[in-house]
Amino acid sequence: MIDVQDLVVSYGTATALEHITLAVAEGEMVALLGPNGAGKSTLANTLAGLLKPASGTVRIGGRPALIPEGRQLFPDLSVADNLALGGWRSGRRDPSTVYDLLPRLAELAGRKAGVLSGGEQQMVAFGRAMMSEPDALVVDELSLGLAPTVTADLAAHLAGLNRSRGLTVLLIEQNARLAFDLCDRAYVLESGRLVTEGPCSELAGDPRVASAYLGGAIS
Amino acid sequence: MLTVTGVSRSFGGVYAVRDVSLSVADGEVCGVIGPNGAGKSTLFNLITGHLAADRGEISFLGRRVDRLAPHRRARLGMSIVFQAARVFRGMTVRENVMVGMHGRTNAGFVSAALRLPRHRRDEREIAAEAERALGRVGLSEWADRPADRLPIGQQRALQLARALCARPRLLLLDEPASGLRGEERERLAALVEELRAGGLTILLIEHDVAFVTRLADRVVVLDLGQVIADGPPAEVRADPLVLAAYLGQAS
Amino acid sequence: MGRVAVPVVAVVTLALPAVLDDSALAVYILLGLAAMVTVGVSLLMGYAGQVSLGQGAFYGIGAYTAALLTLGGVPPLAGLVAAPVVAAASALVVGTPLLRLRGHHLAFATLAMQLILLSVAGQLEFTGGDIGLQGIPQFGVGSWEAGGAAAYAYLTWAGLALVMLVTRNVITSRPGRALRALATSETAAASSGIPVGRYKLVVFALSAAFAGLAGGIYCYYTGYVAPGSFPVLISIQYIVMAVVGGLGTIWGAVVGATAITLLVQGLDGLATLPGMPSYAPTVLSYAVYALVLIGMVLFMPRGLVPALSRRRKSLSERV
Amino acid sequence: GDGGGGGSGAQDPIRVGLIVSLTGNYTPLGSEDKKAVELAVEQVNAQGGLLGRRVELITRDDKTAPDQGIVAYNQIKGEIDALIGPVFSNAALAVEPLAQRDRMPYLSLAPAQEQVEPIKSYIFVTPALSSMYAERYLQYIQAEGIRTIAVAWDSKSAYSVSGHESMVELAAEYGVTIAVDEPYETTTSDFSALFQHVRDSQAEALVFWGSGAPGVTAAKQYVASGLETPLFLTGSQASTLWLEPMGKDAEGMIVQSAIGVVGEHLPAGRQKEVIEQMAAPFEQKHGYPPPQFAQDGYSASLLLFEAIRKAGSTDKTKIQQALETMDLITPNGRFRYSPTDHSGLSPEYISINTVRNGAFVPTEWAKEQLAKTVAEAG
Amino acid sequence: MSAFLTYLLNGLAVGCAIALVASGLVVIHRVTGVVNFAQGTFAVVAGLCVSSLLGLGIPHGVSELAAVAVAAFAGLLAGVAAIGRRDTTPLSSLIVTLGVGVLAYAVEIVLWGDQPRSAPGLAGSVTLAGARIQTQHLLVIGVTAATFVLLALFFGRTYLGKALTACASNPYAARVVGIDVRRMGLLAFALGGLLGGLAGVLVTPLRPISFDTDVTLIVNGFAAAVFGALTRPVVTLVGALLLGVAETMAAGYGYGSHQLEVALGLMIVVMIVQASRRSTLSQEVT
Ligand SMILES: Nc1ncnc2c1ncn2[C@@H]1O[C@H](COP(=O)(O)OP(=O)(O)OP(=O)(O)O)[C@@H](O)[C@H]1O
Ligand SMILES: Nc1ncnc2c1ncn2[C@@H]1O[C@H](COP(=O)(O)OP(=O)(O)OP(=O)(O)O)[C@@H](O)[C@H]1O
Ligand SMILES: [Mg+2]
Ligand SMILES: [Mg+2]
Repeated sequence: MIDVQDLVVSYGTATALEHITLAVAEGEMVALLGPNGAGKSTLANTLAGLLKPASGTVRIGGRPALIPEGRQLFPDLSVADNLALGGWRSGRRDPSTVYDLLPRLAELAGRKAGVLSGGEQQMVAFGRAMMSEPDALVVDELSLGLAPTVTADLAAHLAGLNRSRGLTVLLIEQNARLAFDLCDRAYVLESGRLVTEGPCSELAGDPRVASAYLGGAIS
Repeated sequence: MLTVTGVSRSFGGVYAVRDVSLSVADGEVCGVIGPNGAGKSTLFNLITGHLAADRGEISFLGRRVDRLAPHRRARLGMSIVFQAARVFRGMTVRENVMVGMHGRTNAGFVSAALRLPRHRRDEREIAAEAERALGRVGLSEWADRPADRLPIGQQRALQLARALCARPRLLLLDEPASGLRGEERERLAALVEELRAGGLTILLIEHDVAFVTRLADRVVVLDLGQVIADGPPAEVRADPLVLAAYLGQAS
Repeated sequence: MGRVAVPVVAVVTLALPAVLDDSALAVYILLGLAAMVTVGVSLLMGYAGQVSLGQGAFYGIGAYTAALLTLGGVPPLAGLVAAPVVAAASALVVGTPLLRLRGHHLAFATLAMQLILLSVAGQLEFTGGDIGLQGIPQFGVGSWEAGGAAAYAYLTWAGLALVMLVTRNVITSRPGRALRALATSETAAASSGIPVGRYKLVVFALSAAFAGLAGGIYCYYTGYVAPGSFPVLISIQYIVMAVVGGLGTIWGAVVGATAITLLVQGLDGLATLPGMPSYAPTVLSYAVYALVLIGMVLFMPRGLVPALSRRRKSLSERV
Repeated sequence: GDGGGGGSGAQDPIRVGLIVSLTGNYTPLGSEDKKAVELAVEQVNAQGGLLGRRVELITRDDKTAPDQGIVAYNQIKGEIDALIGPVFSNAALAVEPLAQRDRMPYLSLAPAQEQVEPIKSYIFVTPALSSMYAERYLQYIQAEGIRTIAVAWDSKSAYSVSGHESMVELAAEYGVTIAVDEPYETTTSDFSALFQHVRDSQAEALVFWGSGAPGVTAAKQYVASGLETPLFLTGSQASTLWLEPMGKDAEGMIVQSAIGVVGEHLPAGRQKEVIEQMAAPFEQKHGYPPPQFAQDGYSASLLLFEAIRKAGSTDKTKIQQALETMDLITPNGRFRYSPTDHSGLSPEYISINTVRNGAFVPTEWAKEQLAKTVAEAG
Repeated sequence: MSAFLTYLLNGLAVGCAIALVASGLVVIHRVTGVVNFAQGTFAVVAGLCVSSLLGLGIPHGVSELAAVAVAAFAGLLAGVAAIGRRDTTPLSSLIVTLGVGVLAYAVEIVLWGDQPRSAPGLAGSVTLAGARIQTQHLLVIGVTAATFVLLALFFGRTYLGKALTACASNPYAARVVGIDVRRMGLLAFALGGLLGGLAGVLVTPLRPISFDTDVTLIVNGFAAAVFGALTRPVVTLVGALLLGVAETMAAGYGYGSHQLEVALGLMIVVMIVQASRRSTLSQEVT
């Protein structure tokens, strides 16, 4: 479903991704880990067609959707309109299923997206991506700014879609534990290069990975 | 140090913050948690003056501040790290951090234009302070990069460095750990502990409950703009109201 | 600009008035004056993020101030000093309400301010109405009087050097950083203790002072001041110069002013050569000017100076 | 030059500077002036030039801006023997002190009163001043038996401000009362208030001072307003610039003009000849009769050529002296410059016309007056 | 009283003409974030076209439609220049539109000469409750009202209108959801050209149009559009009407030579009052 071959992406003279090769099969949920500045968002943007590769190929089967880093809503439009525009590609206009999933958004439907709280905006960004009924979803931070219960709900929803519709997911997530719980496999990106990949269960056991992404503050 | 009494703020008839009272003691780290849209960030904006309160009183260091402009409150010793990264575009990381010192220096247009000795003294002081702040958050290597091209994590660190550069008495952190990974999160936690040890008073919003529990002396829980719990972390975590409104079964 | 460039530019600047003839000197002076105003525009817009479509008004205020004082018997030197001071003071007065506006609102309000001032100047008795003020004495200090154009050229470029120095000193310091900060986020700037409103006002006044100084020199050089000398289009021209040269660089303002002035004068000379068809002025002055302008902006969107210095950098990297 | 270059000097062309607006707001005026001056130069060269030397024109664009006028002047002042100056009053006024300082014979194409008040020895004006247009209208108004008028004037145009001033000043002399005295602005796009005020007043005629767009806008809206008080327009409207956009709406309106515009209605004689001498070739070349501005440019050229002829050299002082004793019939009428009169024309050379079939036709009164004027001039 | 009504009605008509010019500015800015200084040019092009076409004997209606179509095409061309290239910032685009306006001068002078032109419109005037108003003015009011109703419905209610708005609101996000931002921008420029053309066609019978009339048109239009924050059609209309009525009232009650000051001054004051009611924070939301 997502097939990346020998991908190089650069900003001007600075190379952000160097010779990345990775693949996500249809119906698979894969996590992408890496420290700040590793190039994860760059990869996500390239997959969504928003950045042009300097070399290499990106192939995506079916309809992709991106939940971009930093929410990136239409601040001057209402929540309802934001959601409706999510359906630009799919032709879906009615956001009621999103409201079922995130009832808070139904309350906020008429509010301008720009004045929402951080977490509320993240919900809209998630809902907007859902509106395009994607076959492949690239999530650049799922839990950012969300209350724990909401995060749990959304994760469950993704898992559900994956099971019921075979939704393919590439998940970038600050909370590595959540990512490991949700995904089967993971890639680890550092300074623009892929350094490790493997099933989550194995990676969680890898002491280096565990200390970098699982340890610390979360007691 | 900070006393908030009966503060309210509504947007178009909907209360974001409603009759909130709380006080923070000198040297305390106070966590603020609550569901999305509970009014946490709004409360911070009311305290720092970026939003005007409809009602209520705010005192800082024993002084009424609720009529003061934001920059005046900043000069009194309040520093905020916003939820959304607000870095100054077109400036390097170092320059961004140097701006943080603004309130503590005085050389103005005239002394800058004429390069008076006072300007030079200030510049030296600012540079040194910025360097120290950069080091504290681990951004020294990034110092000369354009700030707007930083990855999210570094942008958050940058904001923190800018806030520290002002040597605040009260630091307000709005989700400082969001977007940070394990190791970086750990570094942040260590820094907050270090600051607390140095006697700094901190207000901390965070959705990572474990993070708050570890760092905060006390936790205030907001829901629908109102305080629904206030107490030591362990106590608050077990509060059934809090469980229902915020933590759910998950925790 | 590198360490070599500055002395070279300085020497060339000093040498030019001596070798240029009167007709070239006229261009050289107006270019310097335009650059002076544009540095202010660049400071205001490129650094502090505030748009003024009314900078010509302060140019005019400077010119009228110097003219009125000198005609009233005040020594020209005092008139020249008063020009930027009065321009800055007016900026403080107008800016106090206007700077509450942002972005396009501010742009419009400054434009309207200029239109209103021009209209008022055109109707008042003591400003000479639409006809303006004529017969303004030559600039001079004590018994020395600026006779030829060369003297005005030196005066202009000395003024420009001063303006550039002040700008550089400001932007590379504490207040300069504050200005650049508030350009992106007034909220974050205020939370760092920057008095946003006051800083905007001061930089507005400073840029007005630059324009006022240029206006003062202009009035002595031309000996004539009228509302028609400061049309709104002139204010827009300064913005074009600043953008073409490169916003957020001091040299950009000078290079932009130079590029546009030389382009305009060059095309004018060409269009009025004998033997040119009668539509030459329109086609050359309008069409070629427009095409060159569009080309420059599209292919060097960040301006001439950044584009050139980037090219130089990449060249030296290759070497 | 009293210096040595006498030998080659005879071969050198005489250089005439021309600074007019070729771009900017006054393009339509400046470009007509340029065409006319070029025509005059062509004609004089075809007749063997002046003093046996060819005449060469050096043209510059003032871009309808005073400072650009100064740039242009400084660029050419070293090369030229005399200057025909801007049509835009402000540019003309800006160049004037410089020309005076350099002792440059300067024939201005702008009608501003200030150029000749006070008189500067080297500065001469070619178009009729607006005070003359004002006076001429008052003569006509008196002759028509009108006692009360309304006056509208563009407060942003030097031409119409001084025209209005003269009118107010002279009105009593001609037994005329001004009932409505109303300023407007160049950018005004709606004149309904003016017409309302006229309608509510006793005025028997509305004199409208203005040039450019408002002249057309107001006249068109006047027609639509159904106002019955007759509309009197001044010399600025006496051209195709006004006629064409007006179309049929112009029929029957009263418009002033310089005598050259109505040449064909004049009795045969010197004045008519001079007008024809320009009008015919101009129309042949450009396809339309010469507008007012072209007449100004052509008249200025004739005056300058005659002065050079009389001076017998290109010495600037001699040209100036020749100009100050000038008596010459041009398409604009008979110029009699003197040390106390640098405008040279008199109101008698202004015609009052009605528009008929898209052309300016002198009123009976004007025909009579002009015939008298022309006959007196010989 | 009838004098007052006359001033009011005519002021509204003047305001409507301003609003039409402003509407194009709003449409283009709302979608592309570009302030289009070539907006007056579209009106001039249409005005000159309609005068030529009518002059050739082509009937009313056809001539006007053709002129508006030409203006729309001119808008499209301006759009290609202004936003055709990637990485053109809105400020650069603004300068490009200035350039386009100047380039148009050359084209217009070559095609139509530098003399002002006019075109016949609806003749005569109508008396309403004792107040006189030109028939053409009534037409302007009618067309403007219809245009603004349609615009408000288009941007406020239709999906395409929202997608267009989204483009300037956050171009990156628009690309994220799959909107072709460039194409939408060109569409907006064409629509802007069309609206400018409409203004030109309606105004030409009222006042002569020459190549440089665009300056006057754009100053008033810009004032009204800025009043509506360059994004809100209805507020823009209000601003334009305010401007128009202020001008005629000033002229009507003895301030004829201060129309400009009165109208512009009023706009500034209202804007400052509006601004002081907004907080900085909400304007800066990221
Ligand atoms: N617009 C840009 N121009 C230049 N460099 C950029 C730009 N955006 C990102 N970079 C650089 O590319 C590298 C990768 O950044 P990216 O945002 O992809 O990291 P990331 O892995 O998503 O980090 P984070 O976890 O903080 O979100 C960084 O070094 C960053 O500085
Ligand atoms: N300027 C505004 N206009 C209208 N509503 C606003 C504005 N700012 C905030 N709100 C609303 O006020 C409520 C509180 O917002 P606030 O940002 O304080 O929440 P929060 O507790 O910080 O939430 P989160 O955890 O998601 O960041 C939200 O429902 C939000 O939509
Ligand atoms: Mg990222
Ligand atoms: Mg928040």
